[in-house]
Amino acid sequence: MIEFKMPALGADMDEGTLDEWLVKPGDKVTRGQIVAVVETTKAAVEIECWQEGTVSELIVPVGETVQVGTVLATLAASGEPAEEQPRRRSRPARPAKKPASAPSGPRATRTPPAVPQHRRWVSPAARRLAQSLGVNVDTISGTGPQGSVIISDVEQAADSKTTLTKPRTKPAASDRAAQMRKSIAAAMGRSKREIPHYYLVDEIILDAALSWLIARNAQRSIDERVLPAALLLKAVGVAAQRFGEFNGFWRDDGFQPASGVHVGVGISLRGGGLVAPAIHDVPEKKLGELMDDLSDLVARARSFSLRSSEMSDPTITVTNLGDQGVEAVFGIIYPPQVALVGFGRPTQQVRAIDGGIRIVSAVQATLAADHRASDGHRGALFLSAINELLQEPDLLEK
Amino acid sequence: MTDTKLAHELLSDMVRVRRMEEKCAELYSAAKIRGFLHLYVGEEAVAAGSLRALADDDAVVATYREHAHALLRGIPMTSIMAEMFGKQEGCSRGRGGSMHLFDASRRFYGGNAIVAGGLPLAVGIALADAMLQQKRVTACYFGDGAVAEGAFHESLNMAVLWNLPVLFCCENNLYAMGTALDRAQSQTDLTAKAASYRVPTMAVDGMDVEACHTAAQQGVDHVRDTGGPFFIEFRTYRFRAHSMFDPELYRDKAEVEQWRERDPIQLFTEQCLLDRRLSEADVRDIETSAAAEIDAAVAFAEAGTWEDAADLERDVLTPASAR
Amino acid sequence: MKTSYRTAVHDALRDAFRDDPRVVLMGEDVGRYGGTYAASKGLLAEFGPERVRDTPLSELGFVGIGIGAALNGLRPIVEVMTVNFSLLALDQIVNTAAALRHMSGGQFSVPLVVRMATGAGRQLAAQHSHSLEPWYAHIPGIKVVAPATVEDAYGMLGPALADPDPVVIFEHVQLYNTSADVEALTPTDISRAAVRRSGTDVTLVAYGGSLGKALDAANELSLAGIDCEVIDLRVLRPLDDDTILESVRKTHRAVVIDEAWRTGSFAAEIMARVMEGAFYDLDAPVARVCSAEVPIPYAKHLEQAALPQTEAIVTAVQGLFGEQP
Amino acid sequence: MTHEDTRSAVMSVLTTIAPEIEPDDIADDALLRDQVDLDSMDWLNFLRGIHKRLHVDIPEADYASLRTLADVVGYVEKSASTPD
Repeated sequence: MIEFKMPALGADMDEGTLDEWLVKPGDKVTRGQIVAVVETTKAAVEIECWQEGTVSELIVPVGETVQVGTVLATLAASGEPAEEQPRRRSRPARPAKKPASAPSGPRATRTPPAVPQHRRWVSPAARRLAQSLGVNVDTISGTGPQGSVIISDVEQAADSKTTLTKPRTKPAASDRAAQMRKSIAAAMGRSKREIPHYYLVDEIILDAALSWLIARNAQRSIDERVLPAALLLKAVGVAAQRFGEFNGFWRDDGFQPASGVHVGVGISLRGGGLVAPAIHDVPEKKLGELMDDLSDLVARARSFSLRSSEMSDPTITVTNLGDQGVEAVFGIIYPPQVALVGFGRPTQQVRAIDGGIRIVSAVQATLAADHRASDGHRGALFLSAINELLQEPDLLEK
Repeated sequence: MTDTKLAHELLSDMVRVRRMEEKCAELYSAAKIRGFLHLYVGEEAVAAGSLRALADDDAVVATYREHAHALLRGIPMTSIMAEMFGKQEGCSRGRGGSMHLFDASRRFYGGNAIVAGGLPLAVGIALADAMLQQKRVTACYFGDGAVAEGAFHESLNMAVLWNLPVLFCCENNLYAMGTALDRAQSQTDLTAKAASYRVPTMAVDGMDVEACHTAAQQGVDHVRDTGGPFFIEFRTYRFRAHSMFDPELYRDKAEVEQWRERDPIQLFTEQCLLDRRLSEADVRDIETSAAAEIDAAVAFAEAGTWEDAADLERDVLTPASAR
Repeated sequence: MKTSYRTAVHDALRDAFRDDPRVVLMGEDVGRYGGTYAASKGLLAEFGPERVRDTPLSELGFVGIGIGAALNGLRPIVEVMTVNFSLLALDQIVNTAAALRHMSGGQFSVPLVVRMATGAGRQLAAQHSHSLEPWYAHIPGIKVVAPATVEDAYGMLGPALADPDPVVIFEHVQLYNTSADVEALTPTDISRAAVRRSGTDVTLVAYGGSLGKALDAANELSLAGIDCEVIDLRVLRPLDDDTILESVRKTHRAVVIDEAWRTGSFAAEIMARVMEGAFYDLDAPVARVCSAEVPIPYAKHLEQAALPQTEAIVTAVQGLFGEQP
Repeated sequence: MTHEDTRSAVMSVLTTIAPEIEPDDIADDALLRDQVDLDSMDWLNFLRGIHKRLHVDIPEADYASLRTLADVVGYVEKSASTPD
């Protein structure tokens, strides 16, 4: 039996509220399939399941807030028999997000024991009241006729909820901002308490990169144009692949290198707050692909619809505050990661180059790194590698 | 009234009815008139002769074969035709149709499509007249079929019991829809049935308009004089089917033809021409003016308007404003 | 002063006669006999045989005569002995009285009042005991009222007579002997339902002979901590939805009590309207207590078993509550 | 398409990118970046939106000339009047 747990989508996530189940008992789940939506303080996040099997039981009902690590559902691995129970047929199956691979005829007569024979009995008035009070009727016990949930049950639940738990409805915008503030505070506080940061700065001359980009973009329609941000991202990703001690996690008093390079991108949200979801496998992606991913990610982050893997997977983070006009940014590492690369605003500088004086476009690249996992020397080499990559931008194209 | 003038009016009444009914049959085939349509062709002498005997403030209760009665009580042919078209200019605002022509101002209490349904109503109207000391007559028309209904017996009984001013006009056309009188009644002499309630009765040739008129006049006089009821059986015949959708399986064509030889219009026309009460020109004039009246009625009905369906639920109960 | 329902009906008739010379009473044994339920006792002597008319046993005939008389200036009150007998007059009520105004395009109205006894409880068996008033409530063009109290037994007749349209009044046989302390009998209305007892937990909807049972059940339930609101429908047509829905929106529960049979019943109509108008306010399914689906039997214990009883109402109400009231 | 139509289409794209702004608060001749919080990604998405909605492809070289709302609207109108 496989246990599907509430994932930790970031160091600042202690709990999540199950917003929606996208599978039901009896559904086959493939690796990477999105099976649920979880409301976090940052966003409603689509949760993928990384194991294959057949859903046996949905343990946590919609609306319930549970700690990270709580078993949300159980799955029977392929070959493992699910417990026998006549499958109820009266309710039409919820349409699957993806076309079901199962045959369209009568489904296997297998279902987990915990599923009730009928939809939860909730009186119409109780259901309406619950909705307005933000109470999840599935989690409260009914005292009405035949165990139905009635108005007084909802009122009682609402009373205890206001003293014990947070509202379970989707937080309103201001609510969300406050929640996010709190979680950023927790994560960054922990980072500064636990992580011995060191900082390095290097100036990267962008003339080659920018002129290459201008030439590249000039031949393309607006939908194919690439921003310098994507180029910087790619350079960091490729460099991080070479300097593994900056790509991974500090856990249990030791460094765990990550297998892929998933670069977290700091995205500031309109109305305040910040998320840093991952773009997966950056070194393997073509520049155009990366740009598309970046564009998509920003849009989804700002509309609060990220996927769990994007939230939990970053192995290193890039923050780009250049647009805001600052020259350099000294970031705080997002635990349990061990490094953060920052870029400021490209500026025109007078520099002596090859014995002559030239006006160049330059950007301040910074590295904040965890001294437990790496030393300044390696950090300097890492930053230099980024610099060098940006001098030969055509190598970053593919 | 001179003989000539009366003859002219009697013939004119019958012709107007006959031509209107024929036009209705045509318009029914053209789908301008729908629902059930019961025509009076052949029976014109009864309505023409009897209604003439009534005073203006007397009341009439009729059946679903009541176009003639409505017309001859003075409801304009235009509003009768508009009613059959279902237009709101109709005498029942298009809510009634062919079987439910009404006119409160003429004390015309309608076409009642429940066989014998009008009899208790007529007795009640007469009761009110009697109690309110109105010396008015209520003429109640019904067919031979109604005689089989309990309402007939209950009504006659109470009208006599309470001595109420009702003129019962039985239009015996020998068929209750398709059931011949002798297949429905143990006693086919309907005056005998009525007489058992001790109501004075009379039977008259319903194909003879003058006889119908005379009989009705006698009946009305009796009712008005005594304040009690009177019963007349008009022995008549309908030439056309019961309603438009009736293949007439129940009677011989020969029987119909035999009765047609006693067509009341033809009989009366011949009689009047013979005794010179009317000239050929008079007869032509009557036809011409009936045709013109019908043309105008059809045009009026065609030009009529449909009531807004949003007003569907009006006239179910009396609106507060009308109380 | 204690006044009986019977007296209230009688006084209402007497006062109507005194107030309006157009009023006549017609029916079987309304005169010399004094009315089957003695409601018209003494009226013949006071107002004479013209206005208090004993009729032959001709329900169809005299109801139709009542309609004709109403059309032509009188204000007739027609008494039909029981609702079972009124089936003989159903044609005149449905096909003429109710339809005349409409099919004449609004030219005629029928200011007729038909009174009849309804309901069971007196061991009158299957041809004198039924509650067919819902049949009448089905018909557009008439008003249907069911006075359940002494006040209404008196008070509804005046407005019914004043109404330009046909009004059918149903007097439950078990009510004639009931009485109440009433200071003065005055006209009431024939348009609204009445809240006879206010409460917060459940709405009991009843009319006519069932009102008392509903109130008894409410009293009993109050001992168990369930606070019932009791609505007396009073008018079955046109139905006063607002009073019912307003109450259900407050209590979130409803039980309908109707002595008519359950299938195709008036109770079903009330339930449907509650669903339509207050579904999201309901905290439990709407329940009903109706008569068993048998022609009413003669034997007392069987008759009682067939009818809605207070205990059944109590049980139905309790069924709407789970572990806690 | 009238000037007003163009302006409102451009504004509609802008409010999609930056839903927090009040269209009435945007002055035509003030620097757009002073009035709206737009980073380079937002700016690109803004221009992509214009491309999609109004079929005007603005080359990167022209970005610098688009500083105010009036600039953008004017640019769109000019491009629309000259066939591709």
